[in-house]
Amino acid sequence: MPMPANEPALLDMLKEQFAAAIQEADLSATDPWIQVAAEHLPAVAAFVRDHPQWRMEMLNCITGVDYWRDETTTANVDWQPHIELLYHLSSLARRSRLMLKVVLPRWKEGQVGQLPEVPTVSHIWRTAEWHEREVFDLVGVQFVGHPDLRRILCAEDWVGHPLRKDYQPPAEYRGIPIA
Amino acid sequence: MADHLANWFHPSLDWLAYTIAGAAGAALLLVVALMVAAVSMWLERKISARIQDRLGPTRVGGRYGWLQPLADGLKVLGKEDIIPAQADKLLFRAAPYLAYAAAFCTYMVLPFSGRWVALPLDSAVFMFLAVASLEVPAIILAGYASGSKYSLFGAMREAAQVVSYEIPLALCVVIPVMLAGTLSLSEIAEQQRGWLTSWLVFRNPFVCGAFFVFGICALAHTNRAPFDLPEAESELVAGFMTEYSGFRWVVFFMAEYAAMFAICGLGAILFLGGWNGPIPLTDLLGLRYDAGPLAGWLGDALGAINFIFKCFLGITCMIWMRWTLPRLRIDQVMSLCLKYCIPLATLMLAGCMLWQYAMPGGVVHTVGNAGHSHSPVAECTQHRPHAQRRLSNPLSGPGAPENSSLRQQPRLLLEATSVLLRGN
Amino acid sequence: MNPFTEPIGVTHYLCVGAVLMVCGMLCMFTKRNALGVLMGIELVLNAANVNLVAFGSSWLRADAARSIALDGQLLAMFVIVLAAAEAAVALAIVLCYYNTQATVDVDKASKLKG
Amino acid sequence: MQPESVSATQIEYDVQTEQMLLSMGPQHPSTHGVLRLALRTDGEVVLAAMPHIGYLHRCAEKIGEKLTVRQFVPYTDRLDYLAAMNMNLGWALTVEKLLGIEVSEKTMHLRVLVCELDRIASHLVGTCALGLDLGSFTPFMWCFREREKILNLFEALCGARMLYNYVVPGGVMAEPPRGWLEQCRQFLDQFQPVIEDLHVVLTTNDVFIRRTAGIGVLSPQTAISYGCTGPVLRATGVCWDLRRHGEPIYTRMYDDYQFHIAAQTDGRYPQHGRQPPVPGSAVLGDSWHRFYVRLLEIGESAAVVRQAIDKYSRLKGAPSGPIPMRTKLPQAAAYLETEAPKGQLGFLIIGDGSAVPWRVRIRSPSFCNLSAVEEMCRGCLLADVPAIVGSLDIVLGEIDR
Amino acid sequence: MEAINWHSVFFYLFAALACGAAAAVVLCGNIVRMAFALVAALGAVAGLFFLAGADFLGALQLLVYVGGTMVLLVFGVMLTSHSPLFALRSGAGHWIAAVVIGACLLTVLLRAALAANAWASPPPPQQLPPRLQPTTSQIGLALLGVRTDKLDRPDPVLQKGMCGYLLPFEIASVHLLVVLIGAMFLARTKRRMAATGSGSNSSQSIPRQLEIGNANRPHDAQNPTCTPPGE
Repeated sequence: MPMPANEPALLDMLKEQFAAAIQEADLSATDPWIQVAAEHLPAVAAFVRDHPQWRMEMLNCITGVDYWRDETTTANVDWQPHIELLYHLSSLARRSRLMLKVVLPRWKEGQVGQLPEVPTVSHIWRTAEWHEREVFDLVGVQFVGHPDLRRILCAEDWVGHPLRKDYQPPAEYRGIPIA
Repeated sequence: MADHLANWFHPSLDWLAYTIAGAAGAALLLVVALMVAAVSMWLERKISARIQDRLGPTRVGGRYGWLQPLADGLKVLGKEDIIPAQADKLLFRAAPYLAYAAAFCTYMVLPFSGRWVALPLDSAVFMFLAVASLEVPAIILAGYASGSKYSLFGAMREAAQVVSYEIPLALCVVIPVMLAGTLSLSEIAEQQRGWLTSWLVFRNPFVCGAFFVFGICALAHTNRAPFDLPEAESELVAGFMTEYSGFRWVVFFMAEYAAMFAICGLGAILFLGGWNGPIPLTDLLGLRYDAGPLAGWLGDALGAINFIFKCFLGITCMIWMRWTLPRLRIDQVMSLCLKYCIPLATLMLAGCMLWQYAMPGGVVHTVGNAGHSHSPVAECTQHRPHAQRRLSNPLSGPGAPENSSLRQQPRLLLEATSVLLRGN
Repeated sequence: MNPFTEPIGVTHYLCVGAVLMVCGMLCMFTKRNALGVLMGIELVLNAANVNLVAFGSSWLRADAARSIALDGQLLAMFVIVLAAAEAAVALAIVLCYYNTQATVDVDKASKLKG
Repeated sequence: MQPESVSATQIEYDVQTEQMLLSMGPQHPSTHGVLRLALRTDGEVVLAAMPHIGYLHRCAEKIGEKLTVRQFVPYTDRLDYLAAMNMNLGWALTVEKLLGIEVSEKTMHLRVLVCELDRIASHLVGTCALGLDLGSFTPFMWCFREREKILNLFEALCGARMLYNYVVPGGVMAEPPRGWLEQCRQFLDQFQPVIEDLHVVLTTNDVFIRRTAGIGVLSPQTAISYGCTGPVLRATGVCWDLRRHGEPIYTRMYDDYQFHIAAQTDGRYPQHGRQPPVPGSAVLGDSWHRFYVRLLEIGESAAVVRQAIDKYSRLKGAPSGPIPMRTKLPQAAAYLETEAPKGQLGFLIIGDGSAVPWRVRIRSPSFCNLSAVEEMCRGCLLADVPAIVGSLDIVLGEIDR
Repeated sequence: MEAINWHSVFFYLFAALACGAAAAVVLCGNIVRMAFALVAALGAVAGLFFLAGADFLGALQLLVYVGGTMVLLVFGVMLTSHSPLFALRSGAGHWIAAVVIGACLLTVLLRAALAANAWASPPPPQQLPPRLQPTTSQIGLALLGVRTDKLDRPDPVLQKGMCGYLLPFEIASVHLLVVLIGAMFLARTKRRMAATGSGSNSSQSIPRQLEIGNANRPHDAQNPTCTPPGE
């Protein structure tokens, strides 16, 4: 049976180690999560990977979510526009799961077109290399320190980041009309 | 044939008669080669289908799809003939024909039966190997001229493969040649006349082992699985054939089957008695030329059927292997050929020599006459009339002195060796 | 005189040999690629072989008994075998040279030490 | 550059040649679809292999933001189209986790039945494709013959042979037709000898062993770091299978079932003695082990299917049906991973209160497995590249999404 | 109409092929084309050998030269050429000097070839044997130390050398062994030195030893340590 890492002591230890970095946390949820400040992400990630009471050896997935809202939005949502990065981790040794959450602005310093930045974790989990490329490609997040940050699914010269909610597909790509 | 034909023509047109005879012979051989390719293709499709629980061709040409190769050929002829822009056009065009010519020219020295041989060459075995090796430059040429990296890889693999398998192949061929004492394919086959036991493969266990190694090298020679690296489709798309299409592709394809038949024919002659069946039917029925031309012709026909059957048996084994085994890697091919086949073939050669020295007349004879044999060399000449005949052959012409130095050959050899030793 | 009806003599072979020889020499002179030079050498050796075989052949001269007979073929045989050996060594040298100098240009091979 | 452990084959190559850039794919017989591998080679030696993906990108995640969770089920079919049932299941379970639905026991058994049959079909393709990549065509035909029988069963079940749209949030689309379970049983009865045949022509075939043993070795640490899961991870000796180690909503489906996880622990496989032995040249985590694990899983899945048939037929009533088409999703997120044939398939659904998800995320197992190819191919021979890529058993539909 | 002498026709065919291909070797700039022109030239020379009655030698030429040496050469070309269409050109001065020397040499050689009357007097076709006379056994025996073709020589000078070629044969075999080892030793460069000269390729830092299929390297020692979870 898998068990969430819901011991309060674990969280306290983490908070002690990275006081400012841990913004919010809920380890008793079905999917336990910790919200980490972007600049402290690699340190926290390395800690939860290596600490014997966490041992999150595997990074399952990195997801970028664009929480977007403007006047035309019909959805009944109350969030402020931002981008969330979700790092789903799991520990094979302890059979537990954890989600690291990083909240970013939609654009760096509010300037449209400037991708928000977050330090890479590709040196902590190798799989992050491709996942970060994918998030960069589709959601538009700059991973600082990534060894080879290129588009992975879209064509190299594609314009825009399709999984942004305000993304408008181009009318054509290299003369090929896009319906 | 040419002489018969010449009799019908005016003497001044002798050259025409010979030309027609030569052209007819070549055409006949070409037809044989094409038929062989067609039948092999059909066999390949049917056998692979059986192995894979399928039916294979069933439509074209009746229930068994006899005409499928023809239909395939026609289809391929209708394909667009593409020459890549990067290709070296002249060499690209020339390569398939060179490959086919190399495969086909081996038929020239291949005796189908006692008198059914296009060129009864004295050094037929050697000639066979020499001509067969010409297919390699053709493949390299194709690989280079295509202007494709995959083709180039195929060519380099072919070159690497050929240097590995040619040596053990030649060593294996030397063993029957040594036993028969001649390089003539007809002569080697003739010596195996008689019952099954007179086939060279049953002569002694070392020949049997050599036949096994020969089989491996023959597979490598024809680029058949598990040695089909130059055209390995899973990594090189189609290797040296990647850029070929249409007729030129067919020519390569036919060259492969022609080479398969030829190398199986070589194996059949060297090891499996050539056109001699397991039962000496032609002898028992008296179908020899001394009983009249028709009887001789019938005997030859019977022999040819026998020979072709053996060849197709070999081809069937090759097909069977292909649809059973995965492909080897290039370093594994090279280590197999260089590290295992060459020592094995050398061992067989040495073993054969010793065996022949100890029991020159074969096991039965030697054991039966254990008390009588004094000198192995003497027995060698005594009980192997063929060998004796071969040795004396150069002197059998007119003007040769009766008491030739050839009789003293062993002594001469000894003297020469001692001279060498003393000289040092 | 129709050349196709006349028999062939030693002279014919010698002429072919001369042409091959000169081509080989030219090849050796003009090629800067070490492998090209090697090919020129092969041509020259073959020219010699053609002559040797021609001198030894009993079919090419009326006084066949005065030909050098099998000696010609045997000499040619040794030439072929040794040429193969020479090619192998030369190729090894070229490869070695290429591995150290990254070129096969013979004009650049001015040092004895790699 | 000290290797952690010395592998079986070492090549010392002395004659160095020009480096060549060889583009393997996207149209290539052995890249299993439209994968492109840019290989930097020195002769036959591959110095670097760089995968290029995205040729089959169909914006599945973006489409998920436009459709209701019921409408999205056919799109999951198109992810791993060789194991569409398992794709359906992953999605259905994630939706059920988000909505807090529990399906009936009978439905669970039916889901196990079809998913394990589907696992057999997927592994049949995975194993025989490796044989094909190594030039052995015959087992390919044998496996496809068996897969065809499974597809026939699925066709009788849901009318589709490849893209089933069968396991849906809330339950399944239809009850099995009469006599279908008996057909399943018949299939399993005649299927056992085929596995033996595969062992003869591939597993214990000396040429096959030479081509795969010690090739593309992945250590457990590297595999985990690359996020490799499924048979690729288990072949490294890590005993990890979400059917046993996953979240309760998934593992409770399998609680009643007896099966072994095909992973070598303590030096032997749990199936040791009943299956051909591991050859001496095989290194844990190499292509041979990946192949072998898949074959073992076929056997285990067949056993599970037998149990599922029994359990399902013992229960009364009908399996539950799908949820309504426009079910509203809560303003919450649910992430669930299931054990698909290729590895751990994860779906993330973020609801915004409407019937259409705000965000759909697909964690594709082949995507992570493929990312390790760069590491595995470094320094191998050109002919080993198909042996490595083939043993990963990737499906580009799932990688490119 | 006079009978066509096929022997002559084929001689001219092969001679033209040999000379043409040899000229192509000289004139081709592309090294691979040169190699294949050389194959054609050597193949044609093999044909000339057959026409001179040397069947064994012809086969040997095909086997050793066309099948063996050429594969070696082409292999060398492929290993060393930067691109398949690689050419190194010589200057015009080289060419002029070479052509002048070559022309002089050709003149001398042709004059020599045409000098002797005995060489220019072929036997009439009737004297030729109708079939190829085998030379294989004779060559084989000669290599073993017995000359069977000299027994009926009228000229005592030509009768010499009855011992055949046993010694050269042995020397050649030892020579081949030495060459085999030598070539192997030469081609085995232990390490690659820094490239000098033009056209050096940029990548020099390739490890001499590569482990096949071993991807077991730790990633910068930053891998998570993981013990496999138990059942």
